Amino acid sequence: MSEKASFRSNGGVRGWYGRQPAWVQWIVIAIALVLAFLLPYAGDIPLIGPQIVTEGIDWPSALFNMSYYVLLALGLNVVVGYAGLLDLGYVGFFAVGAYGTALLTSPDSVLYADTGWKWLMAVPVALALTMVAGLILGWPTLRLRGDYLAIVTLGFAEIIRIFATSTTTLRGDRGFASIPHPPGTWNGEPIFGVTDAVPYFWLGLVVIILVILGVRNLDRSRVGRSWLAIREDEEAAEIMGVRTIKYKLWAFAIGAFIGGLGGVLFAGEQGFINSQTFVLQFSILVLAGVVMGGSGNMAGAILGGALISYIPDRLRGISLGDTDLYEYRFALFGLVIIIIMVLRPQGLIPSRRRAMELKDREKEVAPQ
Amino acid sequence: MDFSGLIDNFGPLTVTGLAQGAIIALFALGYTLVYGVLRLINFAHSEVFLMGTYACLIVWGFFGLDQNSAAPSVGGMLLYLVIGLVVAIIASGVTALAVEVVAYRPLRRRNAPPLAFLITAIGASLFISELTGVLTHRNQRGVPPIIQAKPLFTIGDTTVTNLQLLIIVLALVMMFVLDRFINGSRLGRGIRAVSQNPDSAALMGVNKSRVIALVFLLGGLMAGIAAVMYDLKIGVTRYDAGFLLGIDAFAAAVLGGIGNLRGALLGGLLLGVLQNYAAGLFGSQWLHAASFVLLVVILLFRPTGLLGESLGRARA
Amino acid sequence: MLLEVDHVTLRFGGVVALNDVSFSLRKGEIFGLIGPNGAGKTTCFNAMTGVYRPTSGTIRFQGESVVGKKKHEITRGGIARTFQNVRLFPEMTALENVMVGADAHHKTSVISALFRLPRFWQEEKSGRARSLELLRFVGIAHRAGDVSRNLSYGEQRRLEIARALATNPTLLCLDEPAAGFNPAEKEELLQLIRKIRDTGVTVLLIEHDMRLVMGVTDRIVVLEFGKKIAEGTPAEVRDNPAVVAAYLGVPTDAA
Amino acid sequence: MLLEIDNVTLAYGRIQALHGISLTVGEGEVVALIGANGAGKSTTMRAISGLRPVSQGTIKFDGQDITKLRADLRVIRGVSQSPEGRGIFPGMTVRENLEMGAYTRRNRTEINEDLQRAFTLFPRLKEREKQTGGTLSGGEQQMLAVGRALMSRPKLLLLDEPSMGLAPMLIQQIFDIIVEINQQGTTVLLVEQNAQQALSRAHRAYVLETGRIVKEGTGRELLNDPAVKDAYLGVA
Amino acid sequence: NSGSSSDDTASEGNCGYKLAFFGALTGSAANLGVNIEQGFELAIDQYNKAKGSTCIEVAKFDSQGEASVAPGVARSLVADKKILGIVGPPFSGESEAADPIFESAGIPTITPSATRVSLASKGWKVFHRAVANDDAQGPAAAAYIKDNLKAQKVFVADDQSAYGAGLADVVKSTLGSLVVQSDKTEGDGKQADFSALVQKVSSSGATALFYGGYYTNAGIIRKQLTAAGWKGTLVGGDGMKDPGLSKASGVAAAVGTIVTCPCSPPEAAGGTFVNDYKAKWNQDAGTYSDVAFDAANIFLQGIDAGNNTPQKLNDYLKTVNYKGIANTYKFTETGELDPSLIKVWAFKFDNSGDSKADVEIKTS
Ligand SMILES: Nc1ncnc2c1ncn2[C@@H]1O[C@H](COP(=O)(O)OP(=O)(O)OP(=O)(O)O)[C@@H](O)[C@H]1O
Ligand SMILES: Nc1ncnc2c1ncn2[C@@H]1O[C@H](COP(=O)(O)OP(=O)(O)OP(=O)(O)O)[C@@H](O)[C@H]1O
Ligand SMILES: CC(C)C[C@H](N)C(=O)O
Ligand SMILES: [Mg+2]
Ligand SMILES: [Mg+2]
Repeated sequence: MSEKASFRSNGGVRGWYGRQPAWVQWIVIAIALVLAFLLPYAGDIPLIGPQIVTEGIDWPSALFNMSYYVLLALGLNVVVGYAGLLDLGYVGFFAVGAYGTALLTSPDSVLYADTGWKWLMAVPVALALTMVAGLILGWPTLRLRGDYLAIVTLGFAEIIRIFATSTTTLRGDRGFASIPHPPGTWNGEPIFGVTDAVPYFWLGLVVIILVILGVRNLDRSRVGRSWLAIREDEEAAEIMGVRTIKYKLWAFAIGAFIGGLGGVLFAGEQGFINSQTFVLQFSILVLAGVVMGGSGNMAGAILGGALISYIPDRLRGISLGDTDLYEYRFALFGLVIIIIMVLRPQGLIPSRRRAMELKDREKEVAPQ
Repeated sequence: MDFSGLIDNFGPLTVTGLAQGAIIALFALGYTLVYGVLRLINFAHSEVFLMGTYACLIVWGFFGLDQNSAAPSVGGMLLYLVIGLVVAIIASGVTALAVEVVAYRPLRRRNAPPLAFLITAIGASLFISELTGVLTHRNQRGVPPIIQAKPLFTIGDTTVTNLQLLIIVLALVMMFVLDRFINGSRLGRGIRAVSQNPDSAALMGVNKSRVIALVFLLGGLMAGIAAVMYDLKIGVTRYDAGFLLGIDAFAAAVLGGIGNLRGALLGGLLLGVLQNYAAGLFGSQWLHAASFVLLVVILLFRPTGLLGESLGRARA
Repeated sequence: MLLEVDHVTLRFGGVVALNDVSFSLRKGEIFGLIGPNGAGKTTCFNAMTGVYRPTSGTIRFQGESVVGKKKHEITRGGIARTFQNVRLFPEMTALENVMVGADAHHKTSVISALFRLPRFWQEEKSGRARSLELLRFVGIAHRAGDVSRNLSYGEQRRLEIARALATNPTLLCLDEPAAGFNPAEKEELLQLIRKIRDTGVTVLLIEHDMRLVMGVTDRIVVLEFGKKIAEGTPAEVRDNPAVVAAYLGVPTDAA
Repeated sequence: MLLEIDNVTLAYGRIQALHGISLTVGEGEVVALIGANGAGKSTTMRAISGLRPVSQGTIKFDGQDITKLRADLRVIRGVSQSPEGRGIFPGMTVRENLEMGAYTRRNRTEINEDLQRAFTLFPRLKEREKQTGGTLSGGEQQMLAVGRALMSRPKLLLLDEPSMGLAPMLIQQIFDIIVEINQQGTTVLLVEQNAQQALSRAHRAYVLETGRIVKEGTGRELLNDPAVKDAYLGVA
Repeated sequence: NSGSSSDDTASEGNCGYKLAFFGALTGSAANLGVNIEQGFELAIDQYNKAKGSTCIEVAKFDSQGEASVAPGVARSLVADKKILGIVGPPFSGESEAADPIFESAGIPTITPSATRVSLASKGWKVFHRAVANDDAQGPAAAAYIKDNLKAQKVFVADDQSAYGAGLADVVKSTLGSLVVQSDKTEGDGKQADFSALVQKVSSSGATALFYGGYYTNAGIIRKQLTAAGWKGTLVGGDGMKDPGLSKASGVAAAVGTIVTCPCSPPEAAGGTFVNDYKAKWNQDAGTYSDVAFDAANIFLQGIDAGNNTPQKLNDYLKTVNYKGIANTYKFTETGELDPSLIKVWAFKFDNSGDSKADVEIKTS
């Protein structure tokens, strides 16, 4: 009958959660958060712990990797999932964030003499830079639809990578070393050192939580509605008074901002970046993560982002007979993607809207 | 900038660019065909091509040919060329159909949203190329000298080799044949109908599944030819060869107007030539950057590519 | 004059869809735009709402030219429309569809949405209330929570009207709203259009159903082959021999 | 009976559109299907042409069960539909659209004859022969859709609101055309909001309400049925 | 288990530790990494055989040769407290990312191949390089071009990798006016059609092309050059010293290609290394296999001498003067190989499809 009734009459965990009173929901969220922060110690859980943690790669580092992948997935979800703008070059923003930080803080940078900043000081500037990059990409591509947009965004990321590789200022493969870590000390020791990745993961987690809150607020507002309308029928949206240009640009800028956050964190943790990291495959992987998780739904994007980082990392050190599965990780990963998508075309955790849509559509398949 | 680098080599750069562009164009046809009908980028098309590059090498291997062999006689050359083409076409065609059956058909059965198709295609692409990578230890594989490049004729200071001519002519001929088929034949009309309105096409008696399979197959055939030409021109293949050239081909398809066959040809040739000019002018490291800059600039002025979409719908 | 169409010509290559057409609308009236198929009626709507740009001539709304304005500007300026081929946002619920229209006059910015500033709460609440009311107004409140794709054709048409009304238009343009309605439903629609007019909205109506057009409009313009061939009250137009020859034909049961 | 529908149910996702309807169309008949918005008329048509799968029940055509048959194969057996929303091919010219209607046929001369017939029926289409379908006006598209459906020389022609969007003069004409086609031997199942016209031309008719058939009878009977008059014919 | 050491108990007590290899085992750069790892593992194998027990364990860490992957892997390495020393990382890029972690954990590293000059100037106490850096290799390659090839016109190109570009820059500045033209290509796996470069090389009249980059690109370039009829000599650095080059280009095209390397010919390696390697791995020792073998032995010798903590082992490296199969090793304050020990050799591809020692290049 009412909007709520038909949207919430869902079974499963989500249905259960939706039916709980607010205080129960809050408790569930709080527990989930605490558990997330305790993830670095997952290995200590008897029996299942060792199954979860990665072997060939330090578990907290793997968690940190997951955290920036999740950030990227959240950002790309805004662009692709909400606004329906197919972006195949999302890594470009990640690169801009990382390079922005490096240029301002690394001793290798031409700007070092003038700035030589600490990580924290560089963050706002680097993020502003990525938002500008988002607008620069957004502006000329506004008129493009669907797959035309896809190739232009892909090209944009490639241009960034080629520039990073081929211009002396951006140092190419030589890269920027000695990028400072985030600030803070604890018992006289720096919190963000080189050997322990746990603090980085926690930092990533905090950023993720803030991003989730922000994106959720946008989604459940006029902004989110406008994005959705643009995705469904751009011309009709405009005729209904939606300022499509503005909202598309916002989608790009917000997506870029979140991607930039990922880049900033990445640079701060690694201390070294070069042009090798920002390859196209990276963008494509993140996109796969978003869609696999459930495009248009944050929980889905988070799960998808985490999985694309976790699956390959977890495959390290597992061997089948004599062959190390790690070598096959991307091949296996490709299989996993196909299987997941065929079994759940709407993604692992789709938005209610998409879930319904697919359910309906499935029943409508004509005889073949 | 190195103007002399461009001007001194203008003729030769144009010719090799056209040859490279012809390969890209043949490759791009697969994107355009599938896009025309299903409205989605077949990300796995790069691996359809990849399988072609390996298939002909393997069959040549059966004849004892490898990168170290001596060049065959003219008769042998023709024989090997035809065999290579046939095998590559079969391999690419089969791969294309396999991708359709494994990655697309189950989703179509469930009426899945378009992005889902894109992602399974990415999965299939990853699977095939990575598996190839693991099996070949990510090593390159050299191509036997089936066709020894020999200058055929010279215009000004530009020599055109037999190989270059073969590639360009073959691409033009295939384009022409395909164009006639799509625009002139009954099946071709079926393809266009499905691309514009699948439901109505069914109401006209068009077998959608067959059309879709056909389109994948046609794309595969073209990719197979492109693959053999690539092998002969580049001289080496590797597990990531498809991905690398795939980006160019995808760009070419879009440049010409994705869904438009002639657009793919135009886009491919343009891209091939432009990349070489850019390499001459700015240095080889800028070759891909230049093609993307061109792409962005052209799409700014023509948001649906140079020739627009013709298989596709004109107005929503 | 609320809307003035002034010597508008619009060509598509060789096809002249509108040929030097002029007419104007008064505030508060229900105005009919009729004519044979392909006469240029929809094209006229498209020119008014910024979808097409006239080859020559101008269109003024409340004294200001709309030619060259962006589509969303025109909508905010007070012209709303429905489409001949229904164009809803298929995966959004009926209520959300209407809220998109209501958002046209909202001022919530990205910042106020992000930080949930008071304006956000206030507009969200009033927008929702108004949208629900509009759904009730067009008679499909019971489907508020269904995605619009699942509505029947007739319901979709009503939803389009509600969405257009949500933008608070001064002028509402309806492109064949009765297509696919049976006579009883057409009767309801007729009442609805009157009700809309009574709220102070001027209505421009394209319709082939003569009973509806004659029953509800105050004045009518007739187009044929892109040219205006008649203008006047329903009675005048009905008896105009040119109109009868070109459009109405031998009066049948319906007319 | 050319067409026999037995107890068919059909759902769109969670929405049950048809609740077990049964109807028949005899060879050579014109049968009308009327009902309010959302009653399930178009859904019935889609079920017959195979665009949507039915959840239960059977559809028999020409004595054979076609319930699970693909849409394109039904066309070959002689079912042709002019769909709701017209479904023309926007990127093809008017002529190509019409030719698509004859996709399953091979005889060029016959096809050309029929093409000429379509142009005679709708001279407007002849004028627009080389224009792409997507740029036609609404009414022109409607003519094209009907014209195209005729091009397959069907045994059973399904027309979903063929008069929708047509100017009054043409409405008259389209019903004349329907009768004419029928007299030439084509069986017609007609969905119409213009119940007056439809019922007066149809041999038999069914009234559909929320996915159920609530009445059937000859066209005359229903025309004079007070309930039908009240609900679908409007107060004249 | 007689042991050669006079101090049996000490060496018994020095068992149960691990030495680690850190570098690319998978990924597109795996070839070079695997060569190194196999040399490393062979040394430990032989050591354990001699001991008659698995005294020192091999630990392998796959960085994929990627700077973005390296830190996480490095952290998991330093978490293993049994590891006393590391052979690697092979590449300069990953070294930048991973070495700070090794530094902070205090685990000594010996890289057999990361040749970027700046690595030694970061103040890392655990950093040791068992080969000459690019500053030594570049001038040697230039000298070879000038003195041995006697080329009058040289074309210089590189793949923009830190390694390749660095090398090409040194070659360019050393050759000066002999360089007629230069170009840059995209890196490994990013470009396959080199026709523009080939055209420029052909039309420049150069008789030698120096390419700073890896064998994968070089093989294609060599093949396309030959197909275009260019008859000059391709010269490159250690990154091109791999039989993969001729596998791509075809042996005939590759013949005559010169690669320099700050290493001595493995076949000249003393003792039975060449045969042992072949016996164990069923393939020929590759580039830097021998250096890695030596590096591992340096550690093993140190452990034998009772240095059973990373700290002690690192201190030990300061004093080491080890004569291995490929070279004699002594490290400077910054961890560089003692300048007096630097060797650069030129190798030439021949009909076998692999490169054979040509001459030792003497600069200055
Ligand atoms: N983009 C276009 N290109 C070419 N011709 C066009 C285009 N758009 C419309 N037309 C032509 O302009 C004429 C007017 O079309 P329009 O849609 O305005 O008619 P209409 O009066 O709304 O008719 P209907 O009552 O059938 O909807 C038609 O003949 C149509 O074919
Ligand atoms: N594509 C669809 N997806 C989901 N539900 C649909 C779809 N099409 C129709 N319906 C639903 O099915 C029911 C029957 O619709 P149908 O279109 O058959 O009605 P109709 O009798 O043709 O009405 P109209 O006169 O408005 O065309 C309606 O409740 C409608 O909401
Ligand atoms: C293995 C070598 C070719 C590595 C190269 N010398 C580098 O520093 O990266
Ligand atoms: Mg119209
Ligand atoms: Mg209907």
